[in-house]
Amino acid sequence: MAQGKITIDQGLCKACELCIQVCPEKAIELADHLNPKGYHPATFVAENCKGCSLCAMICPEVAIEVYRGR
Amino acid sequence: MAQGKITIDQGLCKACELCIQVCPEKAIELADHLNPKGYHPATFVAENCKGCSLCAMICPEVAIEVYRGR
Amino acid sequence: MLQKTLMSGIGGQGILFSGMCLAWGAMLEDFHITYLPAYGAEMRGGVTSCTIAISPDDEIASPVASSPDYLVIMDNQSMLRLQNTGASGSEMFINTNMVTDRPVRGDIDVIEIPVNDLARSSVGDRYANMVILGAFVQKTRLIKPMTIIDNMELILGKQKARFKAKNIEAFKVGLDYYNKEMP
Amino acid sequence: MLQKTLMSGIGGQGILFSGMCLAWGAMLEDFHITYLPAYGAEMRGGVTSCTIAISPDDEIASPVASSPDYLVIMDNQSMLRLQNTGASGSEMFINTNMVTDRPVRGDIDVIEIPVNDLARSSVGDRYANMVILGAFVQKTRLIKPMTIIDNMELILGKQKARFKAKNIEAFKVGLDYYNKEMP
Amino acid sequence: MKKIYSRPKSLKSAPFHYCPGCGHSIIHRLICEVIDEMGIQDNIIGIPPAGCAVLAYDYFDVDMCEAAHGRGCAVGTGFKRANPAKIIFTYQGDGDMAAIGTAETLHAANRGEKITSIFVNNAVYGMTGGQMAPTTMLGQKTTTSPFGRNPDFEGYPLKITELIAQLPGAAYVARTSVATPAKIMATKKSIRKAFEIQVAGKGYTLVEILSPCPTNWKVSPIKAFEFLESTMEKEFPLGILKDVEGEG
Amino acid sequence: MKKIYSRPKSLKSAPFHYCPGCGHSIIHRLICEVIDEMGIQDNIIGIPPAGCAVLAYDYFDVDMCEAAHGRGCAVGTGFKRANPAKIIFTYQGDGDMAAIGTAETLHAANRGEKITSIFVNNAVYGMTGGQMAPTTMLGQKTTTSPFGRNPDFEGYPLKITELIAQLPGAAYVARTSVATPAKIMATKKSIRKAFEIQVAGKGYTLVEILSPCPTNWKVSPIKAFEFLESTMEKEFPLGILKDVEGEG
Amino acid sequence: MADKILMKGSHALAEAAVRAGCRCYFGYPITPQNEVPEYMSGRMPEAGGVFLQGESETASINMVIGASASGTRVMTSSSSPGVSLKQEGLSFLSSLELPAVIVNIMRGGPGLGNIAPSQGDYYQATRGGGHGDYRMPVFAPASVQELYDLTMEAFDIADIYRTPALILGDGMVGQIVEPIVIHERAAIKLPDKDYILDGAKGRPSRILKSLILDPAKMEEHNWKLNRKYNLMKIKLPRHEEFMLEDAKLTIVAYGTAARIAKGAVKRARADGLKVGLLRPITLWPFPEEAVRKAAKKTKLFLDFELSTGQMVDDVRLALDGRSKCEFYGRPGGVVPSPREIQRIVERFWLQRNL
Amino acid sequence: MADKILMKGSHALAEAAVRAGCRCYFGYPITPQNEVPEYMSGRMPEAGGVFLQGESETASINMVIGASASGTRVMTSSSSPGVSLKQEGLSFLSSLELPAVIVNIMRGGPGLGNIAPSQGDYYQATRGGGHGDYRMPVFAPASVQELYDLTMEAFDIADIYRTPALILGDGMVGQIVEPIVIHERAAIKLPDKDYILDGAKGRPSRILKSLILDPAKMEEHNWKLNRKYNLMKIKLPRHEEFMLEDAKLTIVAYGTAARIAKGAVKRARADGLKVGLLRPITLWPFPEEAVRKAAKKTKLFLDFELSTGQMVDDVRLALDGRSKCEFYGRPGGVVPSPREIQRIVERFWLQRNL
Ligand SMILES: Cc1ncc(C[n+]2csc(CCOP(=O)(O)OP(=O)(O)O)c2C)c(N)n1
Ligand SMILES: Cc1ncc(C[n+]2csc(CCOP(=O)(O)OP(=O)(O)O)c2C)c(N)n1
Ligand code: SF4
Ligand code: SF4
Ligand code: SF4
Ligand code: SF4
Ligand code: SF4
Ligand code: SF4
Ligand SMILES: [Mg+2]
Ligand SMILES: [Mg+2]
Repeated sequence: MAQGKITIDQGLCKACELCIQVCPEKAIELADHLNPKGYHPATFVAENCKGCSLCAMICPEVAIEVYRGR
Repeated sequence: MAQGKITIDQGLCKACELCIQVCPEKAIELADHLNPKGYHPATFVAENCKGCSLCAMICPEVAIEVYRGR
Repeated sequence: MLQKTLMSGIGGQGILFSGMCLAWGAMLEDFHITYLPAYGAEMRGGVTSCTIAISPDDEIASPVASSPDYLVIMDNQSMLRLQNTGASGSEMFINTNMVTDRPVRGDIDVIEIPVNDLARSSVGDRYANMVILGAFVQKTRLIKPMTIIDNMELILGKQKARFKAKNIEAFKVGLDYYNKEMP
Repeated sequence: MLQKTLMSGIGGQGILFSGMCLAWGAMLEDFHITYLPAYGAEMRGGVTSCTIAISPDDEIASPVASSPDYLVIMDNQSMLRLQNTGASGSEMFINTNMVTDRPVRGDIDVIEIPVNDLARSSVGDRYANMVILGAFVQKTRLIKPMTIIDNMELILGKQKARFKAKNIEAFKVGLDYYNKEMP
Repeated sequence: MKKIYSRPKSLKSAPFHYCPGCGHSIIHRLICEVIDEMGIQDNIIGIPPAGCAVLAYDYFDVDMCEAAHGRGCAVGTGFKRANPAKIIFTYQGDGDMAAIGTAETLHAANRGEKITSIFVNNAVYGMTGGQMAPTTMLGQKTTTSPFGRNPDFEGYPLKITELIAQLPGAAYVARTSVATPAKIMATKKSIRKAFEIQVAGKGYTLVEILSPCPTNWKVSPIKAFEFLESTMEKEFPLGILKDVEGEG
Repeated sequence: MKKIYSRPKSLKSAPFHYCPGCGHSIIHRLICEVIDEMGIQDNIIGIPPAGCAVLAYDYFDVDMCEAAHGRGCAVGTGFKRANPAKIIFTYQGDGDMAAIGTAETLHAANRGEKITSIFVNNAVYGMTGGQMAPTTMLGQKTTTSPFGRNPDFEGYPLKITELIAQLPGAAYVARTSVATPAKIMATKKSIRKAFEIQVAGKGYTLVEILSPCPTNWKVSPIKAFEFLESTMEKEFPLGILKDVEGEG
Repeated sequence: MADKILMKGSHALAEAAVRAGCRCYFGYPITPQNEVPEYMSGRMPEAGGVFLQGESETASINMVIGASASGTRVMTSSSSPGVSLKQEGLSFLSSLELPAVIVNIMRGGPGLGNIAPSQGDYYQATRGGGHGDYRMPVFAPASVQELYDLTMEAFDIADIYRTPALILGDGMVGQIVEPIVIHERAAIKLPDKDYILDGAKGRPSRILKSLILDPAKMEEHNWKLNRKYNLMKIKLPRHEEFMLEDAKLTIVAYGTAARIAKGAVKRARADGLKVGLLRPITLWPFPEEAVRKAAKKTKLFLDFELSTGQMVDDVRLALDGRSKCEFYGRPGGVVPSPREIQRIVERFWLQRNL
Repeated sequence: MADKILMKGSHALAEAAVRAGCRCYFGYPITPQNEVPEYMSGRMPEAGGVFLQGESETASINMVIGASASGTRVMTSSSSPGVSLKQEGLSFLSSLELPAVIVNIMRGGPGLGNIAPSQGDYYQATRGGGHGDYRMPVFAPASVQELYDLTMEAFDIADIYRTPALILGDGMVGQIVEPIVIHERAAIKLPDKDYILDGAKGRPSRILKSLILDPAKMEEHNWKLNRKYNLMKIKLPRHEEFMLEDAKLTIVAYGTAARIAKGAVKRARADGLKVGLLRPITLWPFPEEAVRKAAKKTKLFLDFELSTGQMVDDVRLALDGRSKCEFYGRPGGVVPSPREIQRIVERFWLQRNL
């Protein structure tokens, strides 16, 4: 079954939490630290990402890249 | 049966002939003489006017008054 | 010497074209000229007029004629409006078929021409404007009649060139009438 | 003598209100004052700041502070942006909870205050702006602390009057902190 | 015999400056008849356009305030908001209302301004000498569409009335014509209805009236009235497009 | 694993200046994806508005020409008429397009200008600080409708897209939303369709996109996206309102 | 001091309008003056007046015409690009002789420019950016209190002379917060409005029009307006003098630029330079007499504007060769410090060895 | 003379534009310049160009921006009220530095005014009726031939300086019919348009914008434009001198007023009065040097305009006190005769016993 992973550009993230909201796998959370912009950036946490790209689709900052495959 | 008559203000008339066009009784014609504006004004000719007011209704110059009765 | 002519009639009488012919003729004879149509509010079917200024030596300062040397009056409204504008001693050409009134003042020359009759009995009513022009040119000699006759095609321009003959004919009718009927 | 204070933070930290309190206080103490918010492009959730000019004798010429005498820095973006604007010898009040960097230059006084901690452990995080103001007033003595405490209701205005108590409390937290912790 | 038709009293005695066979003066007369019948001559304010009817204030014996070209509905809004008790009507041509005035008209309608617009559609810019209007027919030659209006470059006759009819703010929207005495009567009815609905405070009211411009159509008045019925009424169907009071 | 999603190449690397959760940047990205997929980066000209997207030229890596507030469609008309081979799109907010730009927009559509308008409807004037827009919901509080929009005085949310759909000059007219990933995909499809129909020279194309403005709605991004779906989409129904190529 | 309060410039302006009896406001948002419509949207209903956001600046100015013609005190406000869109309307207001107060809180230009304080619209304001021969009173407040006072007065002047009146501020004056005293409008006798349209009840119907086809009549109207403008030129000019008595160098500046200049004057005086400030409060009519009076003592004038130089024309026209007038400008939204202007003053002082 | 033909001013203007390579025209009807769009509607298709009647003047000027930005020679024309509606667009064109030719055939104003010849828009034209610090070259033709020649040249100047250029005529110049010689455009080297937007093929993408949020950068842009304007002030001023050599009284007039003034000068000379005419052909930049040169000999200047007095400011600014300048005006569409101006000249001559 398809495996996925994402990378989040912590510098671009504005912590809108939309990716967290749409991720079916709860694979994203906000970090505790602040980024230079003063936001707690989203970070990729879980292993069960399916690479469905929903997060990337909604990210207003185009901060997310998605990978898929075995 | 209703009798009618009209008066046409010769000074106002611009000879557009619309009254002549709409009169069911052919009771209006253009005069031969010119009015000060340089038009051959419409004039009331026939006796068979029914006072239907169609001429007055369409006259762009509001030059026509209509009378009816026996 | 600078000479100004004011031509006036009601829409459709073609008075603007008469003025144009005069202007072209004068230009072709190397006069300085200006032609100014009265524009705008008059648009609505009413009186239209134009002013032609002709000068042998000098550029023309104002194309407007506060008191023209010549007037051409094609209809009665123009008469009522313009009878007092002409300079004293000016000449007024009148289309007697349409102009019922006459100027009250006695200090101007009035030349009466039954323009529409002359046109109707020859080329046709629509050419009345050329008939009066013919008489006008013959009397005033502001330009040579032949200048207009020879260049009618040029003046009319491509689209209207086909009316050349009739315009010339009407123009000549005016010329001849003046020669015959006028002292 | 004319003294200018620049206060800066990110939207929502309430720094504009801190500045307003200072301005009101100074006015009530009969100083000449101006208050100028940075407006416009900064609107978008980013840094907001305001400049308060206070002068005992003279009307204030320019409400802008090219090199302020005091800075109040509530977050790190403001720090990065403003660290070099202060006049040499100026005093900079820093919210250590949000400001990670420190000014490199050595010619200014830095007063460090854990504003959010102080607020959270008392009235609540949203009142951090009043905490730092308390410390600021206590240190600078630009105005008397009581002026703000006594007139908080007036400053807040009808709609917000109900927040009077908490604002005063937070303000005092700042005062006390400065008295206790600072030399 | 007794007089059954004569000049309405709110129509001044000045002779019209319009061309022979022009529809404007017919429409002026109808408005004045309605004003007389409703007895509102002393409570109405008219806003003439820049257009052939620019001199309308010389004919209407009511308070009149000129508007810049296209801005009638904005000026009308100002009047109505400042003094809601007054009855306000704008008188506008197709260029005035459907070209330069598009935004002012649409937004007044959308706000439901309690004013009435009399929209005289003659498919050309009359006053300025017969240029193309948004309402000019396809193929129609004008001084700025010498080869006939071509939809590929000049677009289509704009039916702004249909658009306005869909706005919730519009309470009464009708299109009529002056092509025949009967249609003239119907036009008068619509004008009255519009004024009544304005008075009732129901919203924006609009009567588009198809009207001839013999001069710029370059035909005789009689031909112009024929063209009105045979051609313009095909492109711009007559009828009551909207009436909050249900009928039509 | 192979990369299946990354930043489109016609989108510059500059970080967006928009507020957290703003829809503008999502829409920017979609347009750039379509530009990349159609391979038209070197043949398209964009016209950003006066509005929050005024700086769009800092993000789109294509030729871009600023327009005065509301005049995008007029500027676009100038570009297209002068150089018909180019693909032209205007990017406009609701204030820009449906208020001050009403006439320019409607007439470009009516002329069938072969340009595409991306109309970002966020129900407020974002850039200037959240004033009422023609598209503001009834009852919605803004900085210039502090008591909530009241139809009696401020009129109704203006559906300019529905109006444009009726103009013969309009070839493709759709309303979409960015409320969910699925709707974002649909939005992208509509943008592509609009560009394709423009290239085919069929007429004016318009995609209205409902978009959140968390800052001026004064809610969190997540709440804003909820409001978008629960409320705005009710007032402004999604769908393809017109497609000369038949579907929808 | 109880009656002193802190208020933002644009709010003071709006409040002054309401207290001056303004009962209609029509406007369209644009930075940096959004606080005016925003304030009005809440305040007007309270005052029983009308707030309406127009669909554009063009629509708004034409709404102003309707409201003014019905006898209501009315105001509109905008900033540079928006004011350009009102030029046709201003020309109409002037020809129709309808009173109204127009506000322009200038921003950097031309084009979209920016939203920083600027004074680039002086020409447009004082020369009539619209078509035809017209002028209107232009007031240039330099503080919040003055913004309040002049706005209030502008309504009276608009009514007295039947003319639009313009408040010309810059982003700074609109945004700055200062102490002000709120007072009610002065009770002065105003001409009654015998021109207004409210339905011809018990009087002949009236016409308001600016179309005058007959050139002779149009010319009469132009000269009538001109006489009115000449009267205003006598009655309205106003200015502030600061340390002018013995000034060898006089700075001429208005609005925010004048505040800065005043600071510069103080600094220069401290260094013993005899420098003074002449601050026009009315830009049209321009205080020509005051300039000529100052020219009696002053060798050199320095016109300082937040632009590339516009008012300098009026200073030179007033001087008509009497003295020289140099120019110093900072356009685009840059607000220089008093220190900077002081340095400029010093430079000229030395160059001309005054 | 074969090559001399009779042509109406507005037609000559339109034909000149086409022969200058103008390939887009956007405009909206308004008297007295309808002949321009009407002529273009037939001529442009022939020339393979675009004629489009905009839905308004506002739309038209913004269409001009788009066409100009794509590198096409473009023109729009209107009359006073319509030009007021173009002011925002002109400010944008100036800031974006886009070339275009704008035509204003002035009519009587303010407001709707009338359609008679007038010169009431001089300020608007020369001071930038729009917002912000900008100027544009303004040409004032006095004859049909000059209207043709200047229009043609305006396109080159617009391209050379990347600026909108304005042809400022009056109803008379637009309506008058005179002999003219139609010639083709001069082949001069023009800077290549490296700013145009035609799709970023084989080059980085380009941006055209007037928004410059950073005041420092905005100021740079303002000074850049200003340097360009100063360059134009050196290169562009143009005027005609008539009998100035020994003139004790110099009439300054432009356009139709200048034609009349020339007639007056001839009449006055015939009576032995040493009178001359200085006719500005460019109104901006104003021929200041020429005025100052004339001031060396002339005791008295008489500025004559078909307005209540606008250009007179520029004459006085140029004179800067060197000589006196009186004013005589006929606004509203009245066209006085050379005889009338002669009488005015005589009056001043006597009063000042020149
Ligand atoms: C701002 C402005 N632009 C243009 C004009 C010129 N103008 C006057 S009326 C008019 C259009 C007339 O057409 P329409 O509105 O259809 O009225 P009609 O004359 O046909 O009744 C135009 C373009 C103007 N007066 N003002
Ligand atoms: C002529 C003019 N008027 C007003 C403005 C100010 N202004 C800039 S953007 C804008 C409206 C923004 O709202 P919208 O178009 O909905 O775009 P958004 O910011 O919401 O995306 C306004 C009023 C301007 N720049 N120019
Ligand atoms: S790709 Fe899908 S599963 Fe993976 S993080 Fe994004 S939303 Fe979650
Ligand atoms: S959607 Fe993008 S911006 Fe928002 S939290 Fe996730 S990564 Fe950050
Ligand atoms: S009233 Fe009727 S019958 Fe009599 S003249 Fe008129 S139209 Fe003819
Ligand atoms: S309708 Fe009127 S104007 Fe026309 S001919 Fe008859 S009377 Fe004369
Ligand atoms: S031009 Fe047409 S609309 Fe105007 S008056 Fe003449 S006929 Fe009527
Ligand atoms: S104000 Fe609204 S529209 Fe503008 S950037 Fe912020 S969220 Fe986006
Ligand atoms: Mg029409
Ligand atoms: Mg919006």
